[in-house]
Amino acid sequence: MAGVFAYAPAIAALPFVSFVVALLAGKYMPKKGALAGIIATAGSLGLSIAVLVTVFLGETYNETLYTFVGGDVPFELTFGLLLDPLSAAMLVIVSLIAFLVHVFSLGYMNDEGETGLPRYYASLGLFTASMLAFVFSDNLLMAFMFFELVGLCSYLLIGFWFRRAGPPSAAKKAFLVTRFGDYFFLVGVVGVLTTFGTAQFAGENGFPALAETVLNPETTADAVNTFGFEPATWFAILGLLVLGGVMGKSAQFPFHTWLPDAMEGPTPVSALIHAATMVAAGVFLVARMYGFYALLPTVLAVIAFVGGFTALFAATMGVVKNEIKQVLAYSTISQYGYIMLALGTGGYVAAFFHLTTHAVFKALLFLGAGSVIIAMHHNENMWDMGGLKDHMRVTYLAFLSGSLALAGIFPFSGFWSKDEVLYEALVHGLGGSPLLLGAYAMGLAAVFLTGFYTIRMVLLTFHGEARSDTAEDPHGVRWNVKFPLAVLGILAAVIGFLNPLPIKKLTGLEVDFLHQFLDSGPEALLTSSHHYSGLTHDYAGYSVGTIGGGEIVTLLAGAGASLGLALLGAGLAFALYRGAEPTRHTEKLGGLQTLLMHNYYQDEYQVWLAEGLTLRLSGAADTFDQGVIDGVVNGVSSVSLFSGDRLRRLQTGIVTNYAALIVLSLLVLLGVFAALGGWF
Amino acid sequence: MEHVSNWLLLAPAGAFVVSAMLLFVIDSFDPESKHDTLLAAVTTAGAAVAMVISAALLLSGTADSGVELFGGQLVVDGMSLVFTFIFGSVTALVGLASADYIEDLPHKAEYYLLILLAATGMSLMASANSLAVVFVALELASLPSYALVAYLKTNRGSVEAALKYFLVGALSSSILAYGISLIYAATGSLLLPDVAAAAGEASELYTGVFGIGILMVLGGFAFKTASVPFHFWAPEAYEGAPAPVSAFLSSASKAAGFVVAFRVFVVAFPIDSVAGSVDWVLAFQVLAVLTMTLGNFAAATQENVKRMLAYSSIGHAGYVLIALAALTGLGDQGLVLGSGMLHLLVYGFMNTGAFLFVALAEYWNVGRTFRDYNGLGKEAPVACVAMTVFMFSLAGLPVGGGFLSKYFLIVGSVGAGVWWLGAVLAVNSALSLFYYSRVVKAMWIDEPDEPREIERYPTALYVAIVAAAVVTVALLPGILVFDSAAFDAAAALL
Amino acid sequence: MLIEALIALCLLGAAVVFVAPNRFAHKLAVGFSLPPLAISLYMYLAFDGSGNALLGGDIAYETFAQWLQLGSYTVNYHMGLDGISLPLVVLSTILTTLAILSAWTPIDERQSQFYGLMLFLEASLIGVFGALDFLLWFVFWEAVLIPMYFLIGVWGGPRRKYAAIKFFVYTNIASLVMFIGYFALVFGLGDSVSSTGLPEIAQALRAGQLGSLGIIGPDMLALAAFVAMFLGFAVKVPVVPFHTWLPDAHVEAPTPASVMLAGVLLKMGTYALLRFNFTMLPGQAEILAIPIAVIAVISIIYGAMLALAQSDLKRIVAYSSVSSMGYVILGLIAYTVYGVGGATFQMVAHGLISGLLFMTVGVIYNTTHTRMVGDMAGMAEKMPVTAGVFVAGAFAYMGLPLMAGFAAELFIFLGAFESTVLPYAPLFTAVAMFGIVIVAGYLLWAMQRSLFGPFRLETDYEIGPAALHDVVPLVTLVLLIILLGSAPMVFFESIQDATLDIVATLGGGI
Amino acid sequence: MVLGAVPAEYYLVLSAAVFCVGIFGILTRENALIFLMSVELMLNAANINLIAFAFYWGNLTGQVFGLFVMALAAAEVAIGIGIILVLYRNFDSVDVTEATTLKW
Repeated sequence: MAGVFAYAPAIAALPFVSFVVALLAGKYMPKKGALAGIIATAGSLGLSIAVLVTVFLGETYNETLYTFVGGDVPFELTFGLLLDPLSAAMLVIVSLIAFLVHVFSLGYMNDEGETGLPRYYASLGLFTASMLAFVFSDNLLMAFMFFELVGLCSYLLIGFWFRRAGPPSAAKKAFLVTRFGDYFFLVGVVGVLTTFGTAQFAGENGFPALAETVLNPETTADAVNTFGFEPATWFAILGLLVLGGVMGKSAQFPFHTWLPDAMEGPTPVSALIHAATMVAAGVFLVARMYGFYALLPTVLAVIAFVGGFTALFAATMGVVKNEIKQVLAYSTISQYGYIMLALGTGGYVAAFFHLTTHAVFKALLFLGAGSVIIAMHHNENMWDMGGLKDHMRVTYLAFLSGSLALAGIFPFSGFWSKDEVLYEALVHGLGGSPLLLGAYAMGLAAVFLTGFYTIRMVLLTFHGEARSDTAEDPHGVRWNVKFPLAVLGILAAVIGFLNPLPIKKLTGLEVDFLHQFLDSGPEALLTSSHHYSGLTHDYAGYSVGTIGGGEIVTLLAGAGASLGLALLGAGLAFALYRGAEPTRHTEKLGGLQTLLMHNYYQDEYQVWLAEGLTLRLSGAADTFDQGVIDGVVNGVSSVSLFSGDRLRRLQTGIVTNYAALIVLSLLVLLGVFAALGGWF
Repeated sequence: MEHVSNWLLLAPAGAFVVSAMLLFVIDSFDPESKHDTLLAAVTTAGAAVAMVISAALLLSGTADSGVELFGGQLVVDGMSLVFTFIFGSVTALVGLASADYIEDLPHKAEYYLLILLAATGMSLMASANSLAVVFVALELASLPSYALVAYLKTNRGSVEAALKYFLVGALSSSILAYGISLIYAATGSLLLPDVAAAAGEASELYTGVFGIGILMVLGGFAFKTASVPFHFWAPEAYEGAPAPVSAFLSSASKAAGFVVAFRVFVVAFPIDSVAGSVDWVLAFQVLAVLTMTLGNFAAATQENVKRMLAYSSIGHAGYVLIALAALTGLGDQGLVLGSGMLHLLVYGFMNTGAFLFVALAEYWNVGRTFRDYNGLGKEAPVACVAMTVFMFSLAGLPVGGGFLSKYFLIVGSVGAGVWWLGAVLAVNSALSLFYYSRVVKAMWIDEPDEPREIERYPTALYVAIVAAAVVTVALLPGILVFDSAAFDAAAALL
Repeated sequence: MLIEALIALCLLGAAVVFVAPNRFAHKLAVGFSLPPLAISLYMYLAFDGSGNALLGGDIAYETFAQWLQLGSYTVNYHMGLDGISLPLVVLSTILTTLAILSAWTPIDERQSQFYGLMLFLEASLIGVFGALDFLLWFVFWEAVLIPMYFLIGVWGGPRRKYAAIKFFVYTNIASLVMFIGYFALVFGLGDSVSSTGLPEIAQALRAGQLGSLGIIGPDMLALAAFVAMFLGFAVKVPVVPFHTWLPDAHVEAPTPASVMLAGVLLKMGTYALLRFNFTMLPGQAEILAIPIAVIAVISIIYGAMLALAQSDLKRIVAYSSVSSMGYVILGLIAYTVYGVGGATFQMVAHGLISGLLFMTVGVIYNTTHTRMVGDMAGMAEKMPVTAGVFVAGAFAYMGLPLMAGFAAELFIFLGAFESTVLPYAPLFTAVAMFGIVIVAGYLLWAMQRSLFGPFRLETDYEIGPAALHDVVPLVTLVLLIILLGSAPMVFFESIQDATLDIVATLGGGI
Repeated sequence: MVLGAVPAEYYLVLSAAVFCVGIFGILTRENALIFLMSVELMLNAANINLIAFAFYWGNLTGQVFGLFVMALAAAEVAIGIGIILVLYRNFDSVDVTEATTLKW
């Protein structure tokens, strides 16, 4: 089975081919490139599963395939594949979602008579290809490069409807904000390369391993170039720099502002961006180089707090939104906050677990929302909906499954993963890193809000009476919409059983499959989860603490708290929005609502930074440039010409003046040289 | 020394004299000659012969060590041959071009005659080895020039120009004569080597007299080379004179002034001996800076093309003055002196060509200002390409030999440790690019104010212009023909 | 003799095209530009030199003949290529051919003169990159100004005369300053050199044979010469604050001339900086490392800020060139293989990318007759391929991975970050890198306003998709950019090889 | 520096005086003919030196050159008169300050 690794590059290459095909020949193809994309992503999915199986059977792969730059250079820049449990699992998730999104697009785009489809499918193909390549990158540089390509594709797709004013602006914002983060990332990449001479993720020669040897007081390793800093300080700086890219892509506070705007793109694209590609790329990167972050307690704390804060912060905004996709957007930000929280608190497995479940249920919710939007003739306002559940059965059921998962209601997938995230935060907070408890508290508070806004969304959309004409007679959807919804709906319900930690703890059954899987793989790669927990323990001082009587009590208390809060939120929403004609309760919030609707004025200050400050500054620079610098240049020219004009007035035209000037200058000359030569 | 073959060395000057005499003869037999072409042909041929002989003598190395004639009154060496070559080429071009320019004017024979006599005077200047010969030759070159400027005697500009030229010239030659007399007073000799021999003593004993003499002689030469402050005649004379005469004066006459200055100052006033009396290198440095700057700055704002060329000619005099101003005794002195000669050589072609283009424009009556030249490129592309070559070469762009020779001067000044002279040249050169390119802009870029029709394309004038352009371009790589000769000549002189 | 063949073919083409009738000029020019392109590609493929031509490495395609005797110095006709100059020669031939192709639509009068000048320009550029003797090099260096002056002045926009003369005089005076600086070095070397050849001078300088000139001692002389040459080249590059001729020249120049100007002419400045200042006087570069890095960083950030303030598409690209050239300076002062090699790579990469953007703007201008961002919107609807290429070019400019610009900038950042010559190298690098954010800002903003949104055009012109002959050069450039970006070793191998000797003495981490 | 009974300096002073008179004339007079005369004076100042110092140095060079100068002065006057003649024809005056069409 190891032979499958030889074909692994095709996982990314296939969608790339579909990109080329759709770009060049999409116009002439029956479904304008959709088929090429579907076939390619299906191929990728198949290969990814094969790789997953192979990895599951204990084979891994970490090879350099292409030398980007070699020769007489201090360090080579290469491309290669790292196929270990983490990337193999992620490949399956990405290709699965991509495949379903392609299928769904048939219904959402083709059936709706959109133009520019070849461009759409080409971008989608490239998007998938870039993300897949990013996932199996074996070094930070390659990861960065595909990370950027992911950014490009999201730009293209968010701005797909370029004829309107909104999408291009949203696309620009998405790219710019993430670019701002990527700036730090790139500095980090350059720093890592110049510090360690390598950017490999895995193995003894990977930079996390090198960093560990440097930091390890017991080894006397060759010192790396830390540019005059203490190694620990310098590594923390590098870690934070790379984290900049993560926060940008994963829409963490304060870089989250691009994501709600990105809803301007077609809904399937939103599904792809939020569930499996762009936003996921950020947190995946942290997981990918967790061996490095695990060495840096400060950075871990930053990650945890950013995550916890973002989770809570985004959830508050989700509460008041009126458009279905807006609610989902803020929920995405919030959920990625949880993943960051997990990573920051040492919950490597929990993070990936939540990444997986979130990928499924968020893709489901977006596709479901897409289905609703088709039905509503592209009206996204929930206050114009209502009562849709009777018209669209499949969509409703699937959407409900996703919503319950999002809200973290037992036994849907979100419950298991979110619970594990919070559990990790709690035990490590208790175990000697009390700071983490603050992050935990924020995460916990967000659970309540999540429950509330999710159920509010479901009720407003599907329940009650139809509040508009379109809602009374919605547009039907076809199999190509229903099929992905069905697949994902089932997955959203059951995928939590990949790693039901409470069951394991309570019953002692070895049902934590994901944990076992991520813990497998050869030691030499240094990417197993127990290696990471060893590192967090040794270098970040993370250890497990409990309340009351031990692990089980802690677990149950934590799970109970989160489930209880989720139910409380859900129940509150149910109580408020249950009726046939729900009222706009959020208006009662008054000033708070205004604040929330304006997203805490985050956009305003960022727009001010971009337009008010930077543009004004550049205007001033331009004035300075034209006035002073170019003014000097033109001034020199004017002065020269003016003095030339004065100088030629010497030539008066009167010959006696000439004679006088000649005699005078001769006399001056004589006088000067007489003085110099000492004639007298 | 008095060997027959040595007389051959005077053949270039002889060629001028003989053709002048021939013109006399022709004119006496046929006073109102209808044979315009014959007169022009004789002039051109005579000058061409002079040019070819000088080149042959120069490149064959016959006179490398310098041959003295007439008891040392004349000397023929590399430098004199370089300059007779310049005079020959300029005279040939001017003679050729004049065939068309003066075709409707009377007194053609006199016109050519005066040109040839002036050329004769110049070639004597190149060989003058005594202050007496210097003065006589200089007057021989100057007097016909005054008359030539006044050639358009019903044209107020021409007459006024001649008057000013003459008056300033007369004043300057008086100053020169007085300077020579003072030098004679201090050294007791007029032969340059003898003056040099006595210079050390003279500058100790008769410091003041000798010093004043040197500076006055310098003034006389400054007049001939159109250097500040004796330049006042130049803009007017060049503007008012018939354009071929302006070409002749600004190229050949200026070169003649320089060859005399080179020889007299280098040979007769060795800087080591006379420095106690007057540091003429310093004087030339001052003059060079003033001349370059004044010439170029005044040229920058002219509206009249011919007057712009006149001022630019002053600017170029300033460049060449660096050849004397950089004789600081540091580094390779032959380099900078030779560069001066090379620049004058190239200048002979490019500047003559430029004035001849102005002659062509006058011939067409298109007007005198830049504005009048607008759009000429469409109607007379060949001549305008040639003019573009002249302008850019004068400005020091690599379309012609002017590029290399100008940069050689900078090289020389840097090598002599007076890099700041090079820097001043640089600033001026950049400014010159501005005003030279105005001509180019007018010809190629600007649209004419009103439609104009050019009816005739004068052959001889065209041939002269194109020949000048071809040689200018060819001198870019082809300066190798003359470079070692010039540098050797300079080295021999030093 | 191949370099001579290149130059001779270009000059022959220039002469023939110049006198040909206007209606044949374009095809003739394309025809004449192809053999040099083919030859240069062949030269590139057959290239087997190694080392730096100035520092004793193998010189490929060398021609040597004595030319002039300048006092006691010989001036030789010495041509030859190494790993640094060869890619630039290839860049010149490629861009010339494409620029000539792209001139079909915009150049509608005096075609024969236009194409003649373009070919003359190509000849001069090849000469600049091929010459190994100073005076010979200088001839070509200055010769470049002439065709460019006419290209801007005759076929340019409304303020073309001002722009042309500004370009002309500004860069000319810079050359003069540099010239004095160089010859101060030559004379400072005294008897240890006997020619003005670049290799001889470079090796003598590196061997520490510089003496004093007049009253100026060796150290002062070297420093002064370094500054003079740096100032001279700085105008050409251009770096802030000597950059103001550039936007004017770019805006007024016709598209093909802009392509050549941004694509190749600016590289002359950085090429010369590399060949002269940084190869010959490493010690002085080290002394001046901080000021130079400050200038580089200011160019990058300030240039980008200026680009942000513009609303003329060409002006945006023009100012962004200032910014991009700042990266080159930063790479050079790093004195590392990645830094210097990356700087050279950036010359090629930026040549292609800025050429692409100028061409694209030109194609838009051909149909809309305006370049003002505010005058148009939603162009992507009417000109989809052109808009697509614009997007590709813009992202290439922003340093999108797998495109040439990213590779170049990455090399520079890597090289600069690890520099041991430049104090506080990581800090300088990090600040400079912020340019990648601003560049994204102004290009995305410009695209949003002009390409996207509801269609609107302020000028009265019928617009439709660009013609095939306009699109072909664009697509070719995009493909080249992607090729170089995904396989940088195509050029970087030879560049790096020629760079090693330059950085070796300072030991700035090889 | 003694020259017979009269010291050589005296000749120098004399010639300088004559020279200065010439210059004074040039600077103050506007009549072209007087201008010419002044130039003659200056040339003659040179001649005084030449003759005096030919005697002083005991060689003939100065005297011979003095003759040359006189001859050239005559030629110069001839040309000068010619130019003044055409000046008069064109400007109806021999005032040298009248002809100012060419300037700057």
